Order: sequence, then C-alpha cells, then structure tokens
Amino acid sequence: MENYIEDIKLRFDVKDIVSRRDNLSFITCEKEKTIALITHMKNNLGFTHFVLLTAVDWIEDGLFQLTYILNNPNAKIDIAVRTMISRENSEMESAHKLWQQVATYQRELREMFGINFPDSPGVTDNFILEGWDDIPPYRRDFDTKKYAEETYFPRPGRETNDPAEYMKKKLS
Amino acid sequence: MKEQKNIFNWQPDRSKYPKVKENGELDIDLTSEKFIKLWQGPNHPGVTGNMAIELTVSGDEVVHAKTHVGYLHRGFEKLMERRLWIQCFPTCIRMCVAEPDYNEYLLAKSAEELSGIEVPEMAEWLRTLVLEMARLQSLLRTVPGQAGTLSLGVGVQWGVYLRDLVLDLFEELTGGRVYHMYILPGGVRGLLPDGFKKRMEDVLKKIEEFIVNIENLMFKNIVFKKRTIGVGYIDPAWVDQFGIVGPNARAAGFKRDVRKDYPYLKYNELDFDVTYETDSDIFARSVVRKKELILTLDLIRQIMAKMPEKGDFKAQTPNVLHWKIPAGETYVRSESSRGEYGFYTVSDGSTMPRRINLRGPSYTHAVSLLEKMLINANLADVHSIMVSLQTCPPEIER
Amino acid sequence: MAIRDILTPFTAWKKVFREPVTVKDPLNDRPGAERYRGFHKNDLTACIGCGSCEAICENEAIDLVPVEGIETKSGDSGLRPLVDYGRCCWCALCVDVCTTGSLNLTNEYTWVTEDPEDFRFIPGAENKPWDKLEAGWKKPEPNYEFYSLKREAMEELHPGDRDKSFIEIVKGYSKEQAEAEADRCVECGICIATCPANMGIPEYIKAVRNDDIEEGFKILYETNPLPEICGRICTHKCETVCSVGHRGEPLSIRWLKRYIADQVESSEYKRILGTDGIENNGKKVAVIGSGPAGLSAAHYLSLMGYKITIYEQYAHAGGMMRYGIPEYRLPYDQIDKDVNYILSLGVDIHYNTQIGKDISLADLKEKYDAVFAGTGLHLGRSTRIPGTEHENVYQAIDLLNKITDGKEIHVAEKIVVIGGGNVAMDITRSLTRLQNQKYGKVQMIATALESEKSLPADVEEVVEAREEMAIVNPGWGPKSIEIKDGKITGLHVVKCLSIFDEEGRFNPQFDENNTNFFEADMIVESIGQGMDISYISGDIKDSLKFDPRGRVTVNEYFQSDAPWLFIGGDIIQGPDVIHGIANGHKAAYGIDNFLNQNK
Amino acid sequence: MINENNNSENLNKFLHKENEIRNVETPDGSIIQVDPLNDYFCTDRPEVKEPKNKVIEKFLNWARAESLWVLGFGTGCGSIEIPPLVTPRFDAYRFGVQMRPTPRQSNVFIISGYLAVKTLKRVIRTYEQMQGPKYVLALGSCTINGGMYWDSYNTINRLDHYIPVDVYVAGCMPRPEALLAGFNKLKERIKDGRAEGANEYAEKFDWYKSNQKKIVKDWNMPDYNW
Repeated sequence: MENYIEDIKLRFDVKDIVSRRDNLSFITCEKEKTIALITHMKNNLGFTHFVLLTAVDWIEDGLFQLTYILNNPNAKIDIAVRTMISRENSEMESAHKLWQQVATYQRELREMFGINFPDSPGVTDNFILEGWDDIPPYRRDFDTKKYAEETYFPRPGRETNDPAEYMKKKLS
Repeated sequence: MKEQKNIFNWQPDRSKYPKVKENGELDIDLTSEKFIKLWQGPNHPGVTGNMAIELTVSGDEVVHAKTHVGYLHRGFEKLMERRLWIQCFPTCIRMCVAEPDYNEYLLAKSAEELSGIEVPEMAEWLRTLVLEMARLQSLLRTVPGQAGTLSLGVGVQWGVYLRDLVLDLFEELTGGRVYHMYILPGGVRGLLPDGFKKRMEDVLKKIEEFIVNIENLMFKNIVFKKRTIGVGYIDPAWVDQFGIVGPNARAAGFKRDVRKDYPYLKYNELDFDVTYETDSDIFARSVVRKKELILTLDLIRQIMAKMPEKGDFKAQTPNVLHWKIPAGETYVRSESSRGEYGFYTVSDGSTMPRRINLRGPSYTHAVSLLEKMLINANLADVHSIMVSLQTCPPEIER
Repeated sequence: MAIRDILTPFTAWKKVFREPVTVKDPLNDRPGAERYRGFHKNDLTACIGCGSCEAICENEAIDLVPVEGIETKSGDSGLRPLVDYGRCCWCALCVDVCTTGSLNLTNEYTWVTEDPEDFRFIPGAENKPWDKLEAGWKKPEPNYEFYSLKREAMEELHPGDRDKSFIEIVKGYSKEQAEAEADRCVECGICIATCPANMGIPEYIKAVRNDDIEEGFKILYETNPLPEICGRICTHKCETVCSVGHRGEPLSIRWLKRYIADQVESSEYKRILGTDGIENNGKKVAVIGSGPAGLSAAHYLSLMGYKITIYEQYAHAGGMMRYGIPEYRLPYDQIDKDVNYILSLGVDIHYNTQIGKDISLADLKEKYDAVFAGTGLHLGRSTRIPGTEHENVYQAIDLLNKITDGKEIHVAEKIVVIGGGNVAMDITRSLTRLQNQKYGKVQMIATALESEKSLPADVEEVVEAREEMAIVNPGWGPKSIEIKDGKITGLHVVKCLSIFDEEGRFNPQFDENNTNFFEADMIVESIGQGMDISYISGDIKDSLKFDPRGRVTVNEYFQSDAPWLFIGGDIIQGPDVIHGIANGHKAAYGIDNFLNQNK
Repeated sequence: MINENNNSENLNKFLHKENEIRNVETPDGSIIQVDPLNDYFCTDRPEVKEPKNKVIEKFLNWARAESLWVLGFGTGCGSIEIPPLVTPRFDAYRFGVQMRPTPRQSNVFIISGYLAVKTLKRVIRTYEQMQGPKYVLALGSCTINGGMYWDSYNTINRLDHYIPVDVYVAGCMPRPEALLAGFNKLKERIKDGRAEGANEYAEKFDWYKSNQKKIVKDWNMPDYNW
C-alpha cells in the first residue's frame, strides 16, 4: 500500500491521505489532475478494476466531493480518489474513456446531483427519473419529505402527542 | 466473437452488421423500414424484474439496445440521509429484494468500522451463516432460472420450492421470510433456535438431490446446450473495462471472489476454492453458478460444524436513538451471488449518515455491459443473456 | 452431440410419482414461526407511553394517542401507541427499543380488508384476533439492548477511607462517564412531570451528551437555581419513574445535574447565564429564611428586577441544606457556590436575624411590598416514650446543627438512632464518623418502625451506612428507654407489624411477644421535624387559614390569605429540597403577578 | 379529446418523436397532417357498464371469481412472493388463479407494493388496457399509506388515488398465504357484486386523471387507452 501512495505522491500533489484499513486508503487530488491521476493508476499501477464513482454534497462548504474508488485486483488493495468541485455550475472531466461503465455513473450523477460531464456518451439522457422538474433530488437542499407531502396525498387525520408536553398539559 | 469451439456453436458471425459510421456510431436509419424498435419490459415476462430494454432489431437480430431503469427508484440514498443510523437498517435491506442480507451486513459493517465496535465471535458466525443462506436461496432461483428462460420451467418449480424451504429456515432464525432484519450494528438479533441445525441439514440434503436432478435436466440437455454454448460471450478483456464481477467474471476465467481476496467475517476460517470456468458464455456462467451452489452447501455445513453453540451475539452499542458515528468514510464489500456488492459510507459525525452509496454488480452488468452484449444477438436470446448476467434492477436505481 | 444429452433430461419424469409438496390448506396450516414478526400486541397496563417506539420508527408509523380508561399519572403519560399498517414495515425495532417490554409482535400475518382506513389500530385496546397469541417476535435475550441498562458506576470513597472524616464521598462523574450515562437516556420526558420543579431533564441530559455544558447549565437555571446542591442531595423522584428503569437501572439524573454544575466555575456563572446588569424595578421583597425555597424565590425575583432582602436566623445561608445535611454529602463550599451566585445578583442578606425576635413580620410588611416566608422545619419531634426526658436523649436535627457549627457534641460509645428517614441516616453516619474519631470503633444501631423494604431513606444511604459499620435494624417500634442509675443502658423495642391502617392513617400495630433490647448509652430521635411559625402572630395570624395539620393554606402560587404574604418550602410541601425550589419559583411568579396587579 | 386541462406546453416538452404532429406523404403523393395522439388512439372516455340482468350477472360474477387471471407485472418488492405462490408449494392454480403475460388476457392486477412514478405511468396504461371487469389487489403498507417510502420523492403514498383498489393485504411484504387470503376476499367481493372497480374508474374518471397528471409530469400519451 505504502509503495503505491509513495508513487502517487511523487507524481501528483495529493493531500488528506487517510488510511482506513490495510487495503483501503483515501486521497484527495485537485480537480484538474484527477483524471490524469486515475489514468496513471490504471495504466501504471495496476488499478484496473473500477469500483464506483459517486458524489457527496457538502452544501455547507459549497462543494461536491467526487469519489472514484479504484481497485487493484492483483495487489488486492483499494485507493479512493476524492476531488472537490464547486457546487455552482458543477462540471467535471469525463472518465468514460478509461472504463466504459463510468458513462453510466456520470449519467446518474448528472441526473441526481446536477453535475455535468461534457463529452460523456448519453450523459443527458434520462436515467432514473422521468419528467423531473425540481432541483436534482440527491442535492442536500432538496427536501424529499416536503416534496412527498405536497405531491402524494398523505393520509389525513394523523396526530400524535409528545409524552412530556401531554403530561404537562394533563397534570398541571 | 469467439473462435468456433464445438459443434454446438452454430451462431453465425453477425459482427459485420450493422455498419458503423465514421464517427463510430451505428448506422441505423429507423425510417428505412429495415429496423423495428421493440420494447422488452417493463411489463414483460422476459425481463429480470421491473426494467426495460429498448431494442432496435433488424429481422431477428438486435442491432442496438438501451437499458431503461428507474421503475423501482425509491431514492434510498436520499431517504437514508434523513434517517438515524438504526433506522437505515429496515430501509437499506429493501435495496435488493433477492438478497437483502448483504445490505444489512454492509451497513452494519460500515457503522462498526467507522465507530470502532468489535462484534462478538458468535455474531460473526451467524452473519456468515445468514449471508450464505441468502446466497443459497438466491442461487436456487437463478440456477434453474437460466433454463426457465428457455421455457424449461420444471427446474424453476423445483428451485422455487426449495428456496421456500430455505425461507422457512430464515423465518425460524430471523423472524422474517424475505426481509430478515437480522444483522444490526454490533451483532445479530438472536441465536439459532433449537433443532435448527437438523432442519438445516434436511433441507441441504434435499438441495443436494436437486442438484443431481438439475444436472440431468439442464446441463445434460441438448436444447439447453445448443441455446447457451457460445451465446452471450463475454470477452475476458471486457472484465476490467466494464467492471464485471462475480460469477460473470469467474466464468471468464478470472478467479475473483471477495470472500477469498478480501476475507470478511469468518471466511478465512472456512476451507474453499474459488469456482471458475473459462468459456465465458451463458453455459459457463450457469456452470459457475451450479458449482457455487455446491460450494454454498459445503460452506453452510462447515459453518454449522465450526460455529460455537452459545455466546454473546450483540455488542453493546451506544444508545441507538442518538448514536453519532464519528466522521469518516469507508468502503466495504462482500460477495453476493451476483458479485461484488459494496457500500460507500460517509459520516459527518451526526446521528444520520451523510451519504450511503451502493455499488451493485448489476449497475454495470445490466446497463453498459448488457447494451454491449445484446448487439448482434438473436432476439430470442435476449432474455437468456439478461438472466445469465443475473441482473437485479432495484440495486441499479435504488 | 451425444444421444445421452437427449435422453438424460427425461429422468425428470420419475418425479411424477413422488408425493406432491403442496400445502393442503395454506391459510390454516402454516402459522408463523416462533420468532415471526407479525402483527403488534401491547400490554396496556405495562406500557407507560414513553414514546420510544415512536422515536425509533423510521416510517412514522406509530402515533401516541390517549386511550380511554388510562389515566395520565406520574410515570405514565396515559398515551399508547397507535400503529398505522399503511406505514409499518414489521422490522420490530419498536419491540427491541420498548422500555417496559410491553410491546411485542405476534406470529399472525394475515389481515385483508377492502377499506384502507382499517389498517390503523391501538394494539391491546382493540380486540384483535391475535391479542392472545403467545408466539411471535420478542426482544432477543440476553445481552441485547439498544441502550445500556447499567448505570455508569459512580466512584466513591472506599468505606475504610471515609468513615472517619467528613470529606465528600461521591466523587462525581468524569467527562467520559457523564457522556456514557447521558447516552442511556431515551428522551421520553416522563420524568419532567414527576420532578416538583418540572426541570427540563431530557434537554440537559442531551446537553451533557453533546458536551455542551453551557447550554445544559442554562437549562438547569431555568427551573433550579441550586444545581450544585440539588445535584448532590436531591431526592430524585425523577429517577423512580425513569422509563429506562423499568427493565434496568434508571439514569443517574442527579449525578448528571451535578456534573454540569461542577464543570462551571463560579466566575463564569454570570457570563453563561447572561445575568449581568439586571434592571431594578424599584420594588422590594423580603424573604424569610435562606433555605431552598427562600433562595429560589430570591433568585427568580431578582431576575425579574425586584430588590430582595433575605433574613436568616443563623450565621450562614443555606438553611436545612447546611444545618441538616452532613458535609460528607453536601460540602459547604458547594452550598456557598450556589448561594454566592444568588447573592451576587444584588440580593441582600441579614444573618443572625430571627423574625419575631429581632424584627417582626409586621415590620417587614411595612418595609417591603411583599414577603416570602420559607422558614422550614427546625423543631425535632420526640417519640415521647418513657425516658426521653433524659439528658442523653437528643434530637437529630439539633445534633446536625451543632456539627455544622463545629460545636463539640456528646458522642457516646454505644448509640441508638430511632428513625428510618434520610435525616436518621445522616445523623447515624455522622455519629459513626465521630465515634470512629473518638473511640476508633463503631457501635451504632439505627432502628425504625418501617420494614426493610419500606424504609423512607434512600437505598444508597442505607447501604452506605452499613458499609460504614452502622447496624441498620428496621421493623421495631420503640417502647421505652431503660435508665439505670441515671444512665441510659438501652432501648426496648417491639416488633412492628404494620404502620398504617386500612384507611391509610398512621396506626402502627405491634407484636408484643416479639421484643428486643438495643444496648446504648445515648439515644438519638429522628422521627421527623415540626415547624415553628410562631413569628406569624396577632392580626396577621387571624387573617390566615390553617389546615388540620397546622399548615397555612395557600393558593397555587403559594399566596396566603394575607395577599402580601407568600409561604413555601417544607412548611407547606415536602419536606425536601426540590419541592422548596419549585415552591420558591412558583411563588416568585405569584409575587410578580401580585405586585403588577397593584400597579 | 379529453385532455383540455392538460398543460400543452408540458405536453410538447416531453412528447416522444413518434407522437408529434407531423406531415406525412400519402401513397398518392398528397401531404396530410397526422396527430398520432388523436388519430391513432381511441379518445373516448371509458363508460360505466351496468349489469343488464341480475341473475345472469350473478352467474357471471361466480364465473369471474373462480377464474382470476393475474397480470404478470411485478411492480415492486412484493412480486418476489409471486413465484412461490404459483409454484407447487402454494399452487394458486387450484384456486383458479393463474399468471398471464399481457394485460389483454388478465382481469386481476396485483400492485405488489410501492409504485415509483415511472412505473405508475405504465401501471395506468396497463390498467386501462385490461379488459373489464377488472380487479386490483394492493399489497403491503406502501399502497395503503406510503409504507417505508412515505417520504420518498418518487413513490406514491395512496394507490386508491390513482386507480380503484378492491382488496388490500397488510404486510411488508405479504406472504403467499396472506396473498391467497387476499384472493379469497376478492372472490367474495366479486360474488357479492361489489367489485366494480372498472365502473368506478369510469365514473370518477376526471378525479383519477387529475391525480395521475399531478404526478406524471411528462404526460405524453393519450388520456385513455384500452
């Protein structure tokens, strides 16, 4: 594990290296260098198995975190590459040329987070949602409960009591 | 396409058609009346679950395919962001109906790893047992299911009956038939009931008998062989390119198995070899699954023999009503019957998870890989190819 | 291709002759398994309506609703869970979290109807066919809990180290211990109604859990201006109804309160509570007695802007908290910490000033806009058995008073204490310490009318007294003190069978044949205290009403029939600290209302 | 056409290419305009069909109750319990229940749990294509009041707002045995002549449509198709 991290450190400016387990480390790389980094990892370091690509919404900081988890099937280790991109006009370079399946992940991210991946094949097609006209649902500022209550006719006539409040009312 | 392998391979080489334009796109002109657009699903008996494939066919040949998912989208990843960690458990298991236990285990494992909780030995064994039972009941559906796609329904009838017997065992152990809610952070929710081992052994014997029958019915069946050998070929080069895992990768000669490569729970105390085949067609994948079924029977017997009789089955966790898991992120994986099944979990140190992302094997198998494999396939084979990948739509769209 | 491949599949035909596997009558032949998670049932009498099931339900399938025939009372909210089967997912988390174990699932699983509104019911209240079923999901055993049932052990001085000195025994929680203890809370809020001061217990426990001491401290002062004191010696009624206590040990609510107060330095008080620069509204209120009731009233009134003057008969503030409770339970510096903060709000105090002697109540009426009296119970009661007039028969309260003042008291070699309350334990344990200092050994018997199980003293008090080598031998009624040659030789007692008669009146029954004799050269009586309200005299007394037990009748704001006079504390309710605090708080509102009315 | 209340702008936004109004050259060379949604589909409203003869209707209801043909459309989790139901262990065939692959052959629609909006659209179409009299069996909490997904942005809460429901079965998910009990109840209902879902749908058609359209925002299909 250390060898790989050392190798990456020599070539790329990575920070926040967190070792979660013997076989799993997280590293953070700047946005512009990320695709170059994972290309290097795939071609030269044996990280040929692409595990997943997903985003985390850090709305407090105005950032999306993209996480690419790569796996080296021979050394049996995983390195997760994190990169922070701005929430405003979020856009990221596509990685579909490295692994074909990445196009699917990027399609999903565009739909659910609103992160654009120009040049990714079929990225603008509907993937999961159909006729969605609200803000992308996986963003933290989308309130799913409120949306559901306004849209889907929740059953009326429900009321509950907080024991402490109720006792205060009854016993005072 | 693969070399002509044996006499069963009668599929013609269709790879030259349709023509490819200079920019790499397929030259399909729908108005030329040479092509028909055909939807397979969502309401179609020939799809695995509630999903759809939009096929463009020319004659009986598929020239273009596009997978449509989202019919089962419930937004789990969003819902879990507004649930307490403990409340995520009933929620997350519903991400895959066929094998819910892997979800339970992975979420529990993520929570334990992030908060540093040690799980008692007994619970580890019970978890291993439940995960293997989940694999068993899933394989009992999918092994004969492959023959079912070719209208050989009798195997399915046997398989579903036996699966029901396994579900009965689940019901005894966990209190639930399909959604077990058995693995919680810190351990499990109960010990084996009295006499469970014996009843388990009875069911395993019936399944052994079933394997002999299914061997005769499917794998020594000329129709099955003709329809599957050489069909649905996965080039080993695609394995990394498309992120193929599990039995589909193992049928292509890759000895990749999370249980062996990244041993979790008690798998490093169990004695087993990774099953694999090299032909990489539907038949090979069926054979891998059948071998997997035999392996699972063996593993369950080993677990039953090695498991202690009694012991603590749950570690004391902080009060689950306001359990804050320390900030951090992790990725944990396990081997489901379809392949690598993993959870990427991010905690921001609050009582609710920041983000939980499921990496399901079907995500790559059913979308990019299936779309690639269906090109030039015979329309009649679409169903078998799809089933041979063992796709499960709810884990794609979650 | 082999001919075998054509023929082998036909072997499946042999299955034709096998017994079919079909379930004959699937609706009746297959009950759910022993652990099956089917429909809910609830034991309504065991349920306390704590709402933990509602809190853990991820689907908001459970509502808490009032049920006919179930009263709201201390320790029972009177609410019961209503389950919506349009939401439930039968995960049984509600069963596993249930604090009383009343909620269970049965193994019934069939419920079919044409009307979706049917799927809402209160388990246990509506007769459902599965209410009688035994099988079904129950909380797994053993060692399977969603929150710890065990208290964080409180570190205490070892009996050998403490039985000679008056150093505080209980050391208090460390941060880790406090957070672990606070983590056990299920935030039901049942305790709030039981606390006389209605403290926001779940909120301040939450503050401890979140390590937000300042927030917790503010919550404490909302209802209780004496947290250091209460955190040590409160009778913690709240812990008796704690829902976690139904299956395990209740939360150490008192120790958590003390933990918060201990973390805050005196110098920080005003900053955290934001009580700098309160504007004076020009009205004056006198408070008689600096016990919990008086201090509480003084605190809340000064926050409202009143100018407060306290009159205290002794040399130090604190009343019974200082003069009745030994230092090993409540160190004097902790009393000073709370009292000094209240005094720092601009409260004047006159020590060594007794109302009725040094200044009359009528004078106070003239000088102040309103008067609050919380003078407490300072008169010891006697058993009046033969021999009590002997000089070596003492009142516990007098002895405790002298110990506080550091005065020399008579300590004999063999002592018997009569009484089973906390004061009896206090004097027992104080005297064991003094015996230890003086003689190096303990010969101390504490006896009481009540049996072991119904002793009014806190259990830990009794346990600790025994750890300190005192003999606690309850269940005996004192009969006479034997005096030989002018010296006490012991106490004759008879077995007590019952204390109260069927109507609940005090009417002890004794077994005259079963007697005992406790050797002693000194007897201490501690069977309760009486009040001295002789300072209320003349016209003022005539204008008041009294109840049969001699207490002044007051309204809900502790206002007597003389509208300017408010009375609270032990002489009205209790006796304990927390009632005093609650009375003082309530009276403060009463006084505020009264004075603003006059405007 | 009955979709006046439909937002035409919305319609155009989501309309599939093959459903757009376009000019087509006829074999004789003239150009005509084609509006597929109006020209290719029947646009009539569904009609209430009252039974004509009570005695015959009674016999028919008995016949209908004893041959429940279920559409094999697994809309949610609950469909995992359908294979055990129709295989030898529980053998629903003996009760007259069998699975059919297409809506045209079926008269029972099992909504097996939650409905995502995308599926709801297909369910509406499928339901309308089924032959009357048709019956709906709703499984699990999700169809009653949202169940597990009560706060999800993509699943409906109460099925009876979108299509008429005959029988509800409690459970998450209901076991095959409970499903059989559901079928028994449905039979009872049909024999009593109370299972008039298709007529109810026709009567309250506008209400159902407005509910459906509130959710299916990309309504790019004919309002009713059968």
